[in-house]
Amino acid sequence: MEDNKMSEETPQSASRRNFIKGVIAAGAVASSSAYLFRSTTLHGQPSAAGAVERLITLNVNGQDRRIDVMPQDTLAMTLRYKLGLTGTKLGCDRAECGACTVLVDDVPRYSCSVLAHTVRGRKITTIEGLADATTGKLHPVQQGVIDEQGFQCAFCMPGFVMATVGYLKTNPNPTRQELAHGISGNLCRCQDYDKILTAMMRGADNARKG
Amino acid sequence: MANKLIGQNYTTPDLVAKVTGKAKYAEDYRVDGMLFCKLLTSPMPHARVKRLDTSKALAMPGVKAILTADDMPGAAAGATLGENVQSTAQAERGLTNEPLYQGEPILAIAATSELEAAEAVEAIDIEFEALPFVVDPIEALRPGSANARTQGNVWVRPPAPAGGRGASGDAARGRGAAPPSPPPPQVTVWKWTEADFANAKEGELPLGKFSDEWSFGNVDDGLKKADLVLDETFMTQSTGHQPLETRTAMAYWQNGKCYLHGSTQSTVQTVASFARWAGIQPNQVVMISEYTGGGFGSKIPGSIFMAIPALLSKKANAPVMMRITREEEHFIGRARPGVIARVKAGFTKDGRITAIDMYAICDNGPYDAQGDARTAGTTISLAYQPQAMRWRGLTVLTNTPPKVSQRAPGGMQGVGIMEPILSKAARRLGIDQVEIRKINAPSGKAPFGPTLPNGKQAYVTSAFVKEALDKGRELFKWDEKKAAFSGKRQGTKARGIGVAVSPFAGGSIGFDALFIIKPDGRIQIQSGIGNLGTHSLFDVHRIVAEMLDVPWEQCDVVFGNTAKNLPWTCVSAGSQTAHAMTRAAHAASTSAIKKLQEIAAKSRGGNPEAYKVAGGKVSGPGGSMTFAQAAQKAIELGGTYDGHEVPEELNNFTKTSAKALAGQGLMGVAKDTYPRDGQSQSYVVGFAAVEVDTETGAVKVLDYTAIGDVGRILNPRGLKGQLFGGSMLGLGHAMTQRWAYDQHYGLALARRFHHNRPPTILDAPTNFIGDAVDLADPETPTGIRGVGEPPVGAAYGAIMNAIADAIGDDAFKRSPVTADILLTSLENGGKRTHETLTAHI
Amino acid sequence: MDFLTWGRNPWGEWVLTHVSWSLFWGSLFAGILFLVAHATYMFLSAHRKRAVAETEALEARYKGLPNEIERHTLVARLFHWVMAASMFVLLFTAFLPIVGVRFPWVAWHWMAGLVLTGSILFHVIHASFWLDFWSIWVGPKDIPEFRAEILRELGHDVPGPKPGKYPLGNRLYHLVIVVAGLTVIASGMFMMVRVRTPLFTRNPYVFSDSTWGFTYVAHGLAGVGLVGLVIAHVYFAVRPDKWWITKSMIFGWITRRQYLEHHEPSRWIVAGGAGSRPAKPSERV
Amino acid sequence: MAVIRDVIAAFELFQPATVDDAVRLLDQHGADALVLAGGLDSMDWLKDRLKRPRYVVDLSQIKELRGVRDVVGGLEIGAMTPLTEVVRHPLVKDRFGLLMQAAELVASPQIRNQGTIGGNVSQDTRCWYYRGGWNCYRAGGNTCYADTPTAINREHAIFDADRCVAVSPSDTAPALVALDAQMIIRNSRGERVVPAEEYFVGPGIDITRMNTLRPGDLLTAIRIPATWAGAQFYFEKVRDRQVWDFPLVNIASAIKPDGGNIGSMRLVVGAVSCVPRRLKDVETAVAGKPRNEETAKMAGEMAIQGAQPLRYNGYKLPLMRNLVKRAIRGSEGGSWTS
Repeated sequence: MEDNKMSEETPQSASRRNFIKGVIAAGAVASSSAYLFRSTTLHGQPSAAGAVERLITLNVNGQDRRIDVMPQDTLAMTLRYKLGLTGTKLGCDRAECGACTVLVDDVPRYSCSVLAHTVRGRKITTIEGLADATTGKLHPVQQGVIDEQGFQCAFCMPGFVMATVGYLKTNPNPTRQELAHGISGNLCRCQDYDKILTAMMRGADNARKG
Repeated sequence: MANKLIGQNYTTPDLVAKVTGKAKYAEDYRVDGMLFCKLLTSPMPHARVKRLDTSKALAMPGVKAILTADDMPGAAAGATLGENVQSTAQAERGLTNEPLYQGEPILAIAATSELEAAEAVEAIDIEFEALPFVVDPIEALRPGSANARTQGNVWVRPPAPAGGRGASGDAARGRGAAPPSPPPPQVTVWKWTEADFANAKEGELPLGKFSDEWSFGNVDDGLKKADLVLDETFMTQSTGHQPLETRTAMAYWQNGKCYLHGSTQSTVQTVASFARWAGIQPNQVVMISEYTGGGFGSKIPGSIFMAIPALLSKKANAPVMMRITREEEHFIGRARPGVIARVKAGFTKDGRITAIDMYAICDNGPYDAQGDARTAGTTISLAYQPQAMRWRGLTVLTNTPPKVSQRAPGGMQGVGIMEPILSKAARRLGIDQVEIRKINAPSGKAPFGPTLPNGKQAYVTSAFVKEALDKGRELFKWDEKKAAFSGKRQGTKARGIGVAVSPFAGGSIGFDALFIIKPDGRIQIQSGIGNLGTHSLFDVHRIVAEMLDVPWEQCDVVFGNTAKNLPWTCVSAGSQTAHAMTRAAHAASTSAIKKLQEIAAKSRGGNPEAYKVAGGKVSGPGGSMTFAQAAQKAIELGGTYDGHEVPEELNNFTKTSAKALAGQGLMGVAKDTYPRDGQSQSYVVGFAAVEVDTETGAVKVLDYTAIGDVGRILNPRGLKGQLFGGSMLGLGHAMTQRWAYDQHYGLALARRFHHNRPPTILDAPTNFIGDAVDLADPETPTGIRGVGEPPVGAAYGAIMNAIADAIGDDAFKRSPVTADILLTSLENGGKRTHETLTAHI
Repeated sequence: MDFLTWGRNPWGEWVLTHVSWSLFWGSLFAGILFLVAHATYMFLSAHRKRAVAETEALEARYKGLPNEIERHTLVARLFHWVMAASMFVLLFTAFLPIVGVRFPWVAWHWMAGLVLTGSILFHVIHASFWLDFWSIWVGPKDIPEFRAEILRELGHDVPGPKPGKYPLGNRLYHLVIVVAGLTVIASGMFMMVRVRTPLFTRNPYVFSDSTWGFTYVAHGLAGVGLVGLVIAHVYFAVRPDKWWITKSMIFGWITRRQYLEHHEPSRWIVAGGAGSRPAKPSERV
Repeated sequence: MAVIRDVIAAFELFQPATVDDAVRLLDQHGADALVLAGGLDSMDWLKDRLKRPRYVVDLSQIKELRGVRDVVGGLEIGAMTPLTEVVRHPLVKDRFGLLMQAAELVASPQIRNQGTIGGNVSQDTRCWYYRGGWNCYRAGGNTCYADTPTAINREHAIFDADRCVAVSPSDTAPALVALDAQMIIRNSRGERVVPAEEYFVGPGIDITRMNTLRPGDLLTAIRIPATWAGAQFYFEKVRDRQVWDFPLVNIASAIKPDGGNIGSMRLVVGAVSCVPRRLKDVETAVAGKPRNEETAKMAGEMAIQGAQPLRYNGYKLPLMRNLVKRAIRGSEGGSWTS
C-alpha cells in the first residue's frame, strides 16, 4: 500500500541495520543504537546468586532473539529500541492506556511495565507477529479492523488488537459487553469506542469462521 | 455529482499499515547516530532562573549539546504561525528563563542515551527565584492578588473589528470572510473591587468590570418583557487534550534543510509555524508526519517544542529524538480553557428566548489569548437564536498549562453553560425539552453574533436543526423514554433524559487541490491534509474519483511529507477540512475535466463540451480516449495541461509544488473560488438517557443518540465515528475529566490518566445511535460540511440535562458532574453544596 | 555527621525539615556518659560534706527550728510532678518511635505538651507572685561561688558558705531547662497547627517553608537536649547522697539536720531560725 | 531539582528461583533492595525516579509463590498469584466469591493479568501529593500537604487520620479482612502469621508504611480460613471511571444468616482510612437483627460516627453510610426492570 511504501522510504532503514549490529556486538558500547547502554554498569559475571546477566534471549513473534538488555529496561523499550518492533506504542508508559499491550504466553500485558528480564523464555507476541509470516495474511482480528474501518488515529490500535487477540483466547465467542470488559484496559482518545468494539467483534467473528 | 463514492463506506488505504504496526508515528523513526534529548522543566508555577551553570552537565559522558532559552528565536508581535496562531511579543518561545507554568521547559540536553541525558539534566546547577503566581482565574481578579505575568493578569483586546469574532478558533470560519487582523492584545493589570465580590451571592459570578463586549438587540428590554428570567452561574473545567501520542519529535539536518518527524494535525500548515518557531526559513523545512496519534486541537500546526530537537540537532550536529513523556505532555500538551459564566436569560411563557445577558471569564493560562469565552457567546447566539443578546468577557491569565483550541473550542463550553438553563426554563414553563429547542432553533440563514458595522449580524449558510431534532426525537424514542424515565425512580436509581443543540464552525474556503492523471492511467492525488485519524485525508479526495468517474482504487494519495510537492491546504482542525478541501477537490476536478474535454476535442475533433468524462474515459463525438492516453497527450501539449502553466490565483505553495510536478501527466489544479453566502456552521443534536444511583451519586449513560446537520454525508462510518468520538469527549467533560491544582504551591496534582480521567470503553453509553439528516449545504458545490466539533457540546449538554432531569436542576453548577457532587446535593435536598467559583478542584 | 535534615519543598527548594535523629542518640549518649563519669568520680573521690562537728554546732545554735523544715510546698510539688510526668510522656512519645517502638504517639505528645505548657505557665505566675522569684536565677554575682564549687568538686578545700535553698548546680540546671523548655514549648505550640487537634484548623501555611524549618530544628534541638538534661536530673534524683532532696520533692520537707548540713542558714532563712525575716508560708522549689 | 520521568535509574536485578534465595537476598541487602512482585506499583516509583534502589529482587521466577491451594475448607493463595488467576479459580468462586468480586474490579484486565494478590494488598497509598514526590510525612518530611485549608483532598481519609490523611487504595484488602485472612510472612528469622486486620498499619503507628512488612520481610501467601466460606457476601466499589480507577469508597461484607436474621457479620470499608476499616461495632450491633431497611439504616448511621471529613471529601460520609446499608440489605436497593 501507498503508505507502507512511504514509511519505508524514510531514513530509518539505516537504523535497522544498526541495531542488528548492536545486538551482534552485544556489550560493545557507544553505537547509536546503544540506547540506555552504560559502560560502567556492564558486568559479564553475575555478582550474586540470582543476579541476572545482560545478554538474554527473548522469544518474540516465534523467533529467539539474543539481545543485550539492562536490568531496568522495560519490554516495551526493548521491543521498540532493541528489536525495532515499533508497532508496540508508548502512550503513557505507566500501565494506564494499553497502547503497549503485547501477549506474554498469550496473556495481554502492558509491556511498558514489564521488565524485559522477567519474560525470558516466555512467548512474546507483538502486533508485527499477528499476520501470517509467510503469506502475509492478516490475523482475523486485524481483518476485522479492515472490514469495519475501525479506529481513527490508530495510535491505540496495536494495543487494542493485542488485547482482543488475548481476550479471545479465553473467550472466543464473547458478547459485545463481555468483549468491552475484556478490552477495557485500553484507552482511545479519539474515543471511537463504538466502532472499535464493532471491529473487534467482527474480528472475533472472523476468528470463529477461521 | 453522482453518488458512487460519496456517502459510501470504504477502507482507507492507510489502514493495513496501521493494523500491522508498520505505520510510523514520530517516535518510530530511527536515524544513524540519533541522540536523545531530555528537558529540564520548571518546578514552580512562575519563576525566574537566577543561576544556571551547565558546565558540569556538559562534561558528563555522552552529553553532546545543551539548548537554552538564549538559543531560541524571539517572539515577535503579529507574526502568523500557520493559519490559526497569531503571535504576540509575549508569546512562548519553547524554552524560557521566566517559566509561567509548572513543567515549562527551561533547557534541553542531547546525549547518546536517554539515561545519560536524564542524569545530565539532574546534574544541571540551576536556581530559581519564585515569583508571585495564580492558578485560579477568579482569584486573579481579587484586589491585591498575584498576577500570572509580571505585566499583568488579563489580556485586553482592542474592540473586535467588523466581522466580529476575533477568537483564534474563529479563523476556521473561512478565509474569505475573515476580518483584517486586529492589533495584538496586551497584558494589563485588571482587578475587581471588594464591592464587586461582596455584591455577588455565594456561587454567583461577581459582575466586576469586563474588557470585552458585544451585543445585538436590546437586552434590557428583552429581559423586562420576559415572563421568566433565570440567572445562573456555571463553571466549565479546563481539560488537557491528552492525545494518545505525545508531542514527540525527531529532527536532523541534511543539505541545509531540517527534516522534522513530528506529530502534527496539519502537514502543509505546519511548515510555516515550525519555521517561525525554529527561526528558519519555510523552504528549509521538510515536515514528515505520515501518522499522528491524535491532536484534538493541540497540534493544529504541530507544536512549538518541535523547535527543540531541530535546534539541538543543529548544535550537536546529529539527529535528535525528543521523546515527550505523558507527564511532560500534561504540562506542555495544551488544554481547553475553562470558562466561568453567568447568564441571565429571559423567556416568554411560550418558551421563546427574549434576551440573553452573558458574562464570561476565560481561564486562559499564561500565553496567547484564547477566544473560548467569546466563542461560547456566539455559539449561544446561534444555537438558541435569542431576540437580543449582550456578551461581556475577560480573558484572565493563570499560571496553568497553556491553553489552545480543543475540539469545539468555546462552542462546547457555551452549550454546556446555556443548556442547563434552557432545560430549567422548559421545566418551569411546562414545555417539552425538544419543543423548546425547536422553538428557539436556528433555521435557514440564521443570524448570530454581534451587530456588525453594517447594522446586521453575520449569518450561516444553512441550518436544519429542527429537522435534526425531529429525527433524533424519533430514533432516540424521546417521547417513549420521557414517559418511562423522566424524573422517575425505581429503588435507588433515578433516571432522566436530556437533549442539547450544539453548533460549531463547519468549514473554511479558498484552498487549493492538486492531482495528476498519470500516463499509466492512475490518478496521483497530492494531499497536504494531516493524517490525524479523521479520515478526511482520504475522504475528501474521493470527490476526484467521483467526478472523474474512476474507481477509488485507481487513485493514489501522496501525503505526510512536504518534500512531496503538496498543495496549499487548510489546517486539519475546526471541522474545516471536509468542507474546504472537497471544494478545492471539486475545483481541481472541474479543471481536469475541462482539460480532458479539450484534449479529447483536440485529439478526436469536435467541441470540448460535447465530450463526457465517464468510466475512466473521455468520450464524445470523435470517439473516446482513455485517461492514460489523455495524460500522454497532456504531456505533449504542455502548458496548462501538464502543469507548466497554473492558474494565477493559486497559493505560492501550490505553485511551487505544481512546478515540481509539471510534465508528469494531466494536472488537475485549482483554487476553491466558489462563492459562499454566509458562514458555514455544522450542528449536532444530542439525546441522552442516564441513570443516577441516588445512594452513591454514580451516573451511567444508558442511551445516547447524536444527529448531525452536517451537510451531505461523505463517509458514513467516518461520520458515525466522529459523532461517537466527539460525544465521548463531551461525556468526559460532563462526567469525568478534570484538573486539580494545589493552590498554595500552584502545582498540578492530576498529572496521570487516572487523575485526569479520560473516559474508558466502559464509561461509554450502552446504546449509541449516530446519524445525520443528510441535507446538502446550499453554499458549497459538494454540499458537505465538517462534523468533528459539534458532537462534543451536544453530548456535554445533553448528558448534564439528563442528570438534572433525574435529580433536579440545582444539584450542580460545575462540571464534571461527579459522584461526590451529586451525592452531597442529594443529601442536601437537591441543592448543590459544592464550590462553584474555584477552578481545578 | 549531619546535624540537620534537609528536604525539598514542593518547588524543589532545599528547606530544613528537622534535626538529624542522630542528635537524639548523641544526647542520650552524652547524658549516659555524664552519668557514668560523674558516678565514677563520686565513687572514687571523697564527697565533701559539712563536718559533723560543725553541723552539730549549728544544730545547737538553731534549736528553735522545727524538726521538719518545709522545702517544697504542696503546690510546688504538684507542679513538679505534673511537669515531670508530661516531660516523660513527651520524651517517650517523641523518641520511642524513633528507636523503633511504634504506636500512635502524636495525640499523647501534643496533649502532654499542652499539660507541660499549662504547668509551666502556672509555675511562672506562681513563682513570680508567690515565691522568691530571684532565688533560682544565676547572675554575675554567682561567679565566685561557681569557681568555688568547681574547685570543691575537684577536691580542693575552698572556704566559703554553703548554698542557700538552691545550690548553684541546681540553679544552672534550671536555667538550661528554662531555655530548652521554653524553646520546645514555643516551637511546639506553633507546630500544633500542623497536626489535627480540636483546637485549631490545621494550617501548615501560616509560616513559610523555611520558617517552619527553623521551628522544627528548634523543637528538635531543644527536645534532644532535654533527653540529656532529663537523664542527668533523674541520675541526681536517684543518687543515694541526694535522696534527701528527692524525698523532699515527695514529702515536702527535710530534716533540720539535713537543712543545717547542706545549707547556709543565713542564705536560706527559715522561720524559727537565725534569719532576720520570717519565712513565707511557701518557698521556692 | 529536575523532574525527570520515565527513565529508570540503573539497578542490579536479582531473580531468585526459590523463596529461600529471595529471603537470603533481602536479608543481605535490607533497605537497599526493592521487592518486585507484579511490579505495577513499584514501576511508578522507579519511573518517577523517587525510588532508586541499588538492588531489585524480582519474584517472578519463584514458582512456589504462585497458585491457589485447598487448605481444609479454606484456601492458601500464593502471594505472586495474578489477580486474574484469583478471579478465575473455581475454589475462590465457590467459597470466597467476595474476593473474586473484589479482585475483578481492580484496575484493568492487563493489570489483573500481571498484578498479584500480594502486591495488590501491599501496594502503597495513591495520595497524589505523596506519589507526586512531595516531601510529606509519609515520604520522610514533616508535613501533610493533603490536609491543609487549600488542599485538594477529595480522595482522602475521613477516619483515623494521624497527621497523614492517605487512604488504603486496595480492593482486595477489605475483602481479605472481611474473610479473616492471614498473611504469611517470611524473613531470615523464620515465618510469622499475621491476621489481615493487623497486617495494615495506620500513620499513627508508622507513617511511612502501609503494612507490617519491614525490610527483609517477604509476604509469601495469604491463607483464608474456612470460617466464612460460602457466607452471604456483598462487595461494591464506587469509582469515577469504570476502569483503572481506585475506589472512592469500597465495601466488603460477609454475613452468616441465622434464620431470617443476621447471625454474624464481618464488615470492612476501604478508602476511608489508611487501613481497611473494620466496623466491629456495627458487626456486633446488627447480630441477631433482621436484614431490613431499619437495620440497614441503623448500621449506616453507626458506621460513620466519628468521621472527620476534610474540605473536599465530605461526600464519603453519606457514601460510606449508604454502602453499609447496601451491605446489610445485600443489594443496591432495587434497579430498573424496564
